[in-house]
Amino acid sequence: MDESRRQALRTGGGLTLLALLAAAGWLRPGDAAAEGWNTGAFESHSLDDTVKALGGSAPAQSKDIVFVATPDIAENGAVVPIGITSNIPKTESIAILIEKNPNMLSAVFDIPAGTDPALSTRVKMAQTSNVYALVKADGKYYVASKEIKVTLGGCGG
Amino acid sequence: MADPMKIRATLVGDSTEVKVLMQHEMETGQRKDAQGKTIPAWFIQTVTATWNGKTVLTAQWGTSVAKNPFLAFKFKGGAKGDRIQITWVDNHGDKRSDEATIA
Amino acid sequence: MGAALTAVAASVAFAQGSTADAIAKYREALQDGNPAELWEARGEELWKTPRGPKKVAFTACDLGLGAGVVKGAYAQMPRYFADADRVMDLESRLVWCMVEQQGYTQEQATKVPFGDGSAKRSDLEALAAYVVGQSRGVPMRVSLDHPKMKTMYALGEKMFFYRGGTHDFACSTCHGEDAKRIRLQDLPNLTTREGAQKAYTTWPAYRVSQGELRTMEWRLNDCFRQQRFPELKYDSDAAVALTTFLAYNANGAPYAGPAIKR
Amino acid sequence: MSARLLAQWCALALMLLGCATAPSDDAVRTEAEAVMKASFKARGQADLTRLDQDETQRLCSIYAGKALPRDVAARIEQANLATIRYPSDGKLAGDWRNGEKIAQEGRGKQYSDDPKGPVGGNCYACHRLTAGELSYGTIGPSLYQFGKTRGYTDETRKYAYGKVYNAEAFAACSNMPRFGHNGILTEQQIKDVVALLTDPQSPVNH
Repeated sequence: MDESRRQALRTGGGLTLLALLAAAGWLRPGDAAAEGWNTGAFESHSLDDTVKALGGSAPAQSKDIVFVATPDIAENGAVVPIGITSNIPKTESIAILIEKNPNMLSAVFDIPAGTDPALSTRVKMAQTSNVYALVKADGKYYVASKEIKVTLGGCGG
Repeated sequence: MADPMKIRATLVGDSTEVKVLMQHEMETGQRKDAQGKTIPAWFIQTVTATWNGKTVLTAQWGTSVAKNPFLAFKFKGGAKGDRIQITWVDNHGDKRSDEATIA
Repeated sequence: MGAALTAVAASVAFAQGSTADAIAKYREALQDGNPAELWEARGEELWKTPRGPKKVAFTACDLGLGAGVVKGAYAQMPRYFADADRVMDLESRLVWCMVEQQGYTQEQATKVPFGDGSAKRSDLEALAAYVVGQSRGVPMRVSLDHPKMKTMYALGEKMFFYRGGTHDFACSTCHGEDAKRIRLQDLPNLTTREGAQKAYTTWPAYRVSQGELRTMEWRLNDCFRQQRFPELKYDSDAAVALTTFLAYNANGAPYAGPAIKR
Repeated sequence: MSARLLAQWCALALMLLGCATAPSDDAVRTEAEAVMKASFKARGQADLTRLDQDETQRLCSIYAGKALPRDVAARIEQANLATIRYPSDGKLAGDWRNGEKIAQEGRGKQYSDDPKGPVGGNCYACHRLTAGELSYGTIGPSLYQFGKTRGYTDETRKYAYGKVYNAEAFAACSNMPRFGHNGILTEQQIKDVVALLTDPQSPVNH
């Protein structure tokens, strides 16, 4: 993240909300968010609120966002592999949101020029849910989704 | 203090593929211990990757990134022997940086 | 009626097939980055560092191929060790080296056999991860030439079929037939060479459900918990006997751990 | 471990052939039991008596992996059939909704479980039951549409109750736990599982 953008985050919604949360006793002392961490976005409970907290507005559905090596069923919700590739020109960031998790936003990746708009990581899913891949490209937001089923595994005890 | 990361950086054509494993609890803050007390959230919040000092990826993570996180990405450029550095910062303010060279 | 039944059967088969395919894809996607590597790295550090009251490193520890020789050692364990006059699996041997060479008490050496998936970490798990990783690709070659190995194998086989507890379970209840599964997890038939090879060569493993590297002793311990048996003691003869039974049945297959599993 | 055993074998074997003779199957079994007793420790609700076998467990261990002789099978089935206690109120089926919960619940009787409960049947670990639950095992047969195919009759319910209560009465050395006989499930819980299998409204029969 370049300095100007980090500056924008710091002076934008992020820190204000962080201060509010701290004041309201939601955050314990010592839990100050790392620099450049968008508290507001990570506390959101809907796709629209998350996009808003990230500084955008209603995302458009896109077929140019592809889930790669992302299974339809997870044998265990503690580790769910997610791979996202954006074929939208000028992709600036890719975020992963999980609809039925207590907080929807799982991760946001900022993609500088020269870095492929493609990455993979692993998330936790509390239950079967839609997973959203939210892409910011040329200042606009786009979204694609996929349902991943979480199964109960093992001997049950 | 967390263990060192495992960083693999491999030249594939004209790009460098980076794969990282980090040792971290990624505690959600939703779980309770045996006594019924909530286990406080403890998780990596930001990740920065640089190639010879130039930022090639930054990330913000929430509590739902899986424990002992894995991350893979690719960027254009890179030569054998170039330095890749990964840094994470968690919500306790702990920070860890590790390096690898492109193979 | 007949057609309807056939249709039901077909859709059931389809549902099973597609679930199995999807699970296979999940497992495949996990292979790319295995956090077991973090344990291997920590274990290597522990192996090379002088430890205990006597400040001795594991480089003095003989896993059967000579002091400090790690490469390929796990593929020939369990084995009989003359210095201890006992058949030992890897974890028993690590404990023996900690006690006899590094000067720990038995109690200190076995205080944390398994991590709790959180702050309580087990050095033994990390050491095991490192040692087994050094046998990756090496064919399993456990020898029963020593009479005590023969005895251990025979005892392990009996224990494998031993029913007990509130649920009448034996190891063989779940691991005695081909192509069965519990919930969605495939159950290897450990009485066949193929099944034993597939299972044994992929333990220890990083368990994503626990965020921990788990060893063979842990695997046995937790199977018995779910069998509703009392707790299997760490470094016990029953653990070594069962491991001997399984390891010998896996002979010939290249060792492939530490793996990553649900 | 078996320094003692080895010494015994050798003492015996030396008199005859030297120490290479294999001990008898019974001797190995006896030693295996002794080694197990020394290798386990009581924890939580699971004490060492869990290692003590009843006659059914003993016979099924001996014949595991081998063909079970017909007379032994008959003996096991007869003895277990005599243990089944059908509900005194004559009602064999309870609430299928509770039955589904019991079928999903995997806890109970493990040393790691709270002795105060919950205790389940964990039926899905081994059986397919409903179309909705994809995560089911295949150690036992599919029970999907159990009532629908067998008929919603008292006979079906009685068989289901008996089978859950003590499976060894119907198939010697079955892999299925004896839920009633060994006090895993209560009478009411077994009734609820019977309802899950045999109630026309149950998702098992959809």
